[in-house]
Amino acid sequence: MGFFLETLIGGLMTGMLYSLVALGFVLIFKASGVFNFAQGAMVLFAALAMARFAEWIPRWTGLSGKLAVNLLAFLVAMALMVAVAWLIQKLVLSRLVNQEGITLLMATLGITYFLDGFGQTLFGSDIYKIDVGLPKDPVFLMEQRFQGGVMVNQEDLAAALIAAALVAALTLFFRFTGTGRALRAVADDHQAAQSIGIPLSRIWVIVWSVAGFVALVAGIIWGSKLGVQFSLSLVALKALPVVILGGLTSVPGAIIGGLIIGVGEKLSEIYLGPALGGGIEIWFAYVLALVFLLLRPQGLFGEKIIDRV
Amino acid sequence: MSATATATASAAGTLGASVGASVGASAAAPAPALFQDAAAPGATDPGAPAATATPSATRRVGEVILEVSNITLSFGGVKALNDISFDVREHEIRAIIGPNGAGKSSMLNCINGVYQPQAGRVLFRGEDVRLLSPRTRLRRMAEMGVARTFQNLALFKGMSVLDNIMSGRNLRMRTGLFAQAFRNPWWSPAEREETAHREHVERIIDFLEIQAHRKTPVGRLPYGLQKRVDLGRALAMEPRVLLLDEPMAGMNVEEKQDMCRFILDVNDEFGTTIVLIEHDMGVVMDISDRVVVLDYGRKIGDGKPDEVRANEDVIRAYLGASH
Amino acid sequence: MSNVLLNVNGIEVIYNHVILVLKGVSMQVPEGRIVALLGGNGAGKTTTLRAVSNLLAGERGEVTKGSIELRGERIERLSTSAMVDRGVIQVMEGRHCFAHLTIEENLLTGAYTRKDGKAAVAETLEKVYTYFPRLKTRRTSQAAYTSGGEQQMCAIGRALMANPKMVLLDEPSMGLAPQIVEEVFEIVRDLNQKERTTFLLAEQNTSMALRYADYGYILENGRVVMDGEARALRDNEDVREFYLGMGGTDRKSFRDVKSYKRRKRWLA
Amino acid sequence: QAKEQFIPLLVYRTGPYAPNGTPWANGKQDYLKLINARDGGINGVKITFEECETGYATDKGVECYERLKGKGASLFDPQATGITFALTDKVPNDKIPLVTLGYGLSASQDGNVFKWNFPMMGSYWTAADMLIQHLAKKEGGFDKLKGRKIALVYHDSPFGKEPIPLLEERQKMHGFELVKIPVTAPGVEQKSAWLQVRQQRPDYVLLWGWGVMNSTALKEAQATGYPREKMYGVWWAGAEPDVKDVGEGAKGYNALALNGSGQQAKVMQDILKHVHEKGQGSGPKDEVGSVLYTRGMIISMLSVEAIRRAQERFGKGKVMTGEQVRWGLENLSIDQKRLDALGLGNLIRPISTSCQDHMGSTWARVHTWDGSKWNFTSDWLQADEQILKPMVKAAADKYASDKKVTRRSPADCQS
Amino acid sequence: MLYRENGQFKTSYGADQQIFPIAQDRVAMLMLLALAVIVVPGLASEYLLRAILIPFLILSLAALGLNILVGYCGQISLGTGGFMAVGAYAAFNFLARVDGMPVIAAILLGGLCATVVGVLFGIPSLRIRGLYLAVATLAAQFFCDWAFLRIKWLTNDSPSGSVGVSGLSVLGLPVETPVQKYLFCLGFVLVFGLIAKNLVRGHIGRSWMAMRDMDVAAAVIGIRPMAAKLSAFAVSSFIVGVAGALWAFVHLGSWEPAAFSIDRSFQLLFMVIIGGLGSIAGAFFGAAFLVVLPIMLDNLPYWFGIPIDTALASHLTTMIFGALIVFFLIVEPHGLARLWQIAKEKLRLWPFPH
Ligand SMILES: Nc1ncnc2c1ncn2[C@@H]1O[C@H](COP(=O)(O)OP(=O)(O)OP(=O)(O)O)[C@@H](O)[C@H]1O
Ligand SMILES: Nc1ncnc2c1ncn2[C@@H]1O[C@H](COP(=O)(O)OP(=O)(O)OP(=O)(O)O)[C@@H](O)[C@H]1O
Ligand SMILES: [Mg+2]
Ligand SMILES: [Mg+2]
Repeated sequence: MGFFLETLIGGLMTGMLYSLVALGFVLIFKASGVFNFAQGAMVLFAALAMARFAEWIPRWTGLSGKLAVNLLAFLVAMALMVAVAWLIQKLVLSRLVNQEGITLLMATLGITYFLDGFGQTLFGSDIYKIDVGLPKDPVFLMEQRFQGGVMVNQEDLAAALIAAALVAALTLFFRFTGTGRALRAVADDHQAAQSIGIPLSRIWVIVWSVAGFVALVAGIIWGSKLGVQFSLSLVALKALPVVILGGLTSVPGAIIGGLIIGVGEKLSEIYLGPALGGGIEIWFAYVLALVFLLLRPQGLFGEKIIDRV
Repeated sequence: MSATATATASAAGTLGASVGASVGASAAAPAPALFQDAAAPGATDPGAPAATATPSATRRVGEVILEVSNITLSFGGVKALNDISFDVREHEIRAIIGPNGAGKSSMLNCINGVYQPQAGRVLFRGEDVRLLSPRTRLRRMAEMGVARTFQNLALFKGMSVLDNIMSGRNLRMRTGLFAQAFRNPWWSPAEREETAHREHVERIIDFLEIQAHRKTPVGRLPYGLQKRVDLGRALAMEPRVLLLDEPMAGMNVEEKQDMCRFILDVNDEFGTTIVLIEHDMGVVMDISDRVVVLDYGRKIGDGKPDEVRANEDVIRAYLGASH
Repeated sequence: MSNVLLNVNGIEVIYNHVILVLKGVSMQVPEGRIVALLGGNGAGKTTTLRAVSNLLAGERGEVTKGSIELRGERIERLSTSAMVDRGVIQVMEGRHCFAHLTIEENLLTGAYTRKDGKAAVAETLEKVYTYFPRLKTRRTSQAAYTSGGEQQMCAIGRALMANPKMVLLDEPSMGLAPQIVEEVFEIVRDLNQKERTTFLLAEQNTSMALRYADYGYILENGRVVMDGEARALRDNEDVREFYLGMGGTDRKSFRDVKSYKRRKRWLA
Repeated sequence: QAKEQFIPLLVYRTGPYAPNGTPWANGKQDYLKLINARDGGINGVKITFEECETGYATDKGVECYERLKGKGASLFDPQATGITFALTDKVPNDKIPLVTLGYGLSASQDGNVFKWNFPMMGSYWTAADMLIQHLAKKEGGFDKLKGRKIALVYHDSPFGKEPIPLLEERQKMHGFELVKIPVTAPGVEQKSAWLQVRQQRPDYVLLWGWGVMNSTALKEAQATGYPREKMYGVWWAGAEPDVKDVGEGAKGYNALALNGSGQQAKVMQDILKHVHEKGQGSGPKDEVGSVLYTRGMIISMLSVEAIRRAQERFGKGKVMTGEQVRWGLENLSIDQKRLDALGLGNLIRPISTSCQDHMGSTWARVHTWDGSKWNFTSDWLQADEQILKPMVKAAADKYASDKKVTRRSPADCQS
Repeated sequence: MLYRENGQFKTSYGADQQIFPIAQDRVAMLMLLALAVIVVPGLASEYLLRAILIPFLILSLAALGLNILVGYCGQISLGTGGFMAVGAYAAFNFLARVDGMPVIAAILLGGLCATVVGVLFGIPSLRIRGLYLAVATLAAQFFCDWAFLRIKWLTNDSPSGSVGVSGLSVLGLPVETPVQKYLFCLGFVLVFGLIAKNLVRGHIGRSWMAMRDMDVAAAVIGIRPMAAKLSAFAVSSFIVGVAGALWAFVHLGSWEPAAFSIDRSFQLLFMVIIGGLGSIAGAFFGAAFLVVLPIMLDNLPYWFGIPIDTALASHLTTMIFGALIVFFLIVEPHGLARLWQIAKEKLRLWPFPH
């Protein structure tokens, strides 16, 4: 029982981290109808920037306090992400207005390549460290109830809390600003949105910057867990089943989806994996998503797919 | 300008074999040979008078072919159709009119099985559409000879005009995957089948006077021509009942005249029954035999055009003062 | 003629680098007037409007020759939203409502560029609802699930929400019931007279268009083949025959035109 | 025209395995530069080389192979297990030997069947064998292993799965329990693997990882509170990039060391002097002498020695072909004296290869991370011939029958 | 004025229904064929054959298969790598377990197994659509990856999951040298290219495209969604499976599941999109772009004798590659095939601009 709880909690916390990456997908899809495969690359790019600036800033400025350095690095990295957002809008999206979803998806794959190469050219392809002081060791709870207690990883816990806060903030932002409506309009029909004067370029810079911010936070959290190096961009793959399970257009969906996938894959790996030979979590997550989709083709909270004649 | 346009234009005239013979086994509808009139060489010239002048007096209205009784359809809280009944007789042109959102398109959707009404019966040639299994319903209706056009153009955007209309023949094309895969110009049932249906389609293309656009992707055509292609695709199915959803929206008078001509010809020559939704009262009053008037889910009038035009309810709800 | 608001000067438009659609179209829209753009299918009406509102890029089209001026300012290079800022708004052909938004949300997005506060927007919303009562009853349905005509009303209403100075209306009457068509044109006249809104109107319903417009251009095959005061056009014999469906003095029955077709004079 | 011996360098400096691939590649290159700079080549034959980036991907590796083969390559180090598998079939036709130091097909030790493969100094089987021996020693004898639980946390790929047959063999002999826990490549998500470790509570964890998987495993071990002292990595999981960013968290972690490390060895000093100080170094200075760098350096050293050996037979100062280098690789005999002369001291133990044995040496040590550097914590270990030999032979025979290869005749061995 | 079709009047529908109705196209095609069959084997270097042409051919074949599904039927799939793996491992099993199994039969049977798996994973497409389906097909990818790593039986009990074949021969002729391998692949590509073209220009192809463009309308005109979608999955995965078997047998010789990883799926999707969705030629353009371009970019520094750091070169390659993808999408969102078509249209009008 104690172990089951541990698995459950582990799953929930991993799921929260997936949600964080998934959130980036959802934001951009909601606002422009673009399925942004570059989200993973953005996570890597942001994390690389953060890690390297945290390393370079003391060298350049002689600053030493960890908090100050990290804060400064964060700000510089964020500025960089805004610049990236602006460039993407300027060079790519604005030239692909009103194109089909698959073309846009493909363009984001091109961006992925570019960012991967660019990030590593700028910042190097070694392993780098992000140390924002997240605690690494586990704590044990309820030791009197269960033998050995229930282990909770502090780092994951902190990360999950940050993720939750971020998600809550973004949900509120979408719910209570007029921009939210405009964003959804853009996603529905670029041209019509243009025709009534919604400035696509501004909207896209904003949204991609916010997605860049989310990527940065995800990059810091994942980076401090995994170390910052190329593989970080692969965590985006883990977010894909989350996005479709929750629904491509739903911020809360990204959270619930993340939790379901996180818990589902951990439980399946632990309790089913050994019987099947192990390593099943990767496809199990997708099969889980698939099953949910068969029941609701638009994901749990996604907007209904409209077909009408 | 380019020379693409006319490369195949002469094809139709040179080939005369009847499609009915080669695919006759599967064709339940009237022989399509009538199209050959329309395909007479002169008709390909847009300037020349069309050679299809069958006097309308020969039209005879037959038995009830489609009967709608007590249909009720609602979406969540919205009652799109409420206890609607009417019938359609064979060979007649039946118009459905009514204000926007009255449920006209929904009515068509119920007839050919896109929507499943909550209550009532749609009897088509003795078969209750509502009782067909949802998975095969659309196919079954197509097989029984119901074809339609769509209000919001539902053409296959990535395909050429020819392919769009050819796809209307899909129902009748039988060669299997292997025959298709190994199709060749020398010996192949797939090639023969394709050619036979192509002839039929070419006649439709000539009839609708869209020869010049045969190979153009439909997405590039102006709206009005797309509507014609939509009609062409439906005609290719050799339907017994043709459901037309605002076929003349977005056309000017001249084009409406053309469209009327097509509809009347089809109706005259194949005896195809036509159910027509249209907002242009001129058209409706001129060409339809009987008119149903819907108003927000209710039926408020049914009868000959003149009767409907005189109906107080209809004037208030739909026509307005000036008509 | 009063002062020219919009001046289109011999523009040529090419789609996809190869398809030449407009072959030197020129026209003027005077401030505060209603100008109708008539012509058959594929004549290039929509293309002309797109060129003005700069919506061509999304269709992979571009203006390759000529110029377009709004109050003397060259506007070919402006973005669509800049045009909206200048008060020019287009109602796109084929509705283009935001499918997932409700009718009311659709209308409210129309007011995105408004800076004059919530109250003023609410007021315009009420105005649109009085113009189109049907929209009010369907305000909470998702646009995709409303009928064709309702969507058309929604598209028009959405443009009106921006309080435009000039409206490019592309086939407003399409798919609307006769009563509503009349109402739409009444609205046009209303706005034109009360708020001095200028209209450029691409329309197939020629009789309606010429009844309400001050001036008309007839486009065929990417060229302006005729223009003139609405009244003069209405009396032109060819226009009467091909655009108004009149044989002699009466309207011809659609049943009778069936077997008879004549060449247009200007194509000869 | 000057004589030049071309050595192709398949490397990966990008992608998920770049942090580990880069020092390795630098070591390979620096040694070649050293030979040119210090000795003027091999008996006067200058070495030229060209890198080709594989990104650890098999198809890119194959393309690189084809490309560099055309430039006169006479031996290849694919630097990846997958690429080795793909090339193993190709090299007999092209007559180019493959040097797979410490990786590749375990069975390819049998030079009778694998004429062109040289898994020098060790394979995954020898590694697994040594680790079990070491654990037995810690426990105080093989009999103490009985009833113990050993978990293998492995990279879910041929690389990670190679040791399983040997471990199963040992399991049968000693009666310990073997728990296999796969980690999906590249290994960024290991939470459930380590939850399983926590559930099973094994006495030891063998870590068969590569690249990012290693550091992630260590972090997860820390996060689940598994003692790092009880973790033993293969020699591909025991270098600086694996522990560097874990820092203190990896303290106590052990791994096999195929080779020594550090900048003290004379050869490293030479590299610093003749290569780095002239600004020719391939990577940063402080990387010289790190674990993977040294391993790369050794691969180049063995290649050079094989060419040197081949020249002894086929003509000094000549450029050697692939076949000739193959002979050189097969007839290496590097004793301690030679090692000292080469400046390697006790970075490795002597190697001597033969027609039957393409491995040449099966020695390794265990080293332990103290939070800032690796320290040796065992004596030299040697894989147990008794166990290995029959397994290698059986596997080679199966390969031979699958591929319809016949064992080499004694006469062929002489050539 | 050379590229014109005026004067070429068709007197039968058969003539108009040819694959290349325009005479100049036919001639060009024949020349291309002659080049591929006669000139290339004679002149191409081993490197060109082994490292570029053979992968190009095989990947074109796979892209062709995928294009049927994505380009013609509109079902985006990211499971291609998995289906290739099924083809490869199934063919391997047939070859290894059945004595005297001819190589071609094994490859085709491999394709057949891929068909079965493809149809199985295609079933959700009846309900799930668009991007949701795209992501969901990753299940196929990861499941296949996993199965071939984990289920020993599938890899003929090879402990590592890595298997190989050698000594291929067809009807007594060896397929060993690069030229033989090239011709072997070319044969497959030509046959399947023809089959694919035949399918897409017939009623089956039209039913796929109809599903893609407007599925409700397709159903209304009597196309059965299930038959259309599943047949697209079947044909597509058959071809993809055959390509997988070729990739394994001919190009790699021995392989592990990683040879068919998710990267392969993405690569193939790139090919069909960059090449042109819904175009047979597009598959070839796309494959050429994705096979040749990275290699060229890789080699550029050497050709120009610029000593450049391997890592930097590789990063630059990725960057340029990414930028080029975006660039081509901006120039022509419908892919290289469309670009080619526009070029032809311009040529047709030449010397007049329009
Ligand atoms: N995106 C496009 N790509 C290529 N050609 C186009 C495109 N849009 C329009 N065209 C072509 O341009 C011509 C003019 O089209 P346009 O839509 O401007 O006509 P229209 O006068 O508005 O016609 P309608 O009354 O049918 O709406 C047509 O022949 C059409 O085929
Ligand atoms: N799938 C659906 N879901 C929800 N509501 C629907 C759906 N289809 C139709 N409706 C509603 O049903 C009512 C009738 O719609 P319908 O499309 O039949 O109108 P119509 O008579 O065709 O109008 P128009 O002349 O404007 O096309 C409308 O109010 C519409 O919003
Ligand atoms: Mg309707
Ligand atoms: Mg138009």
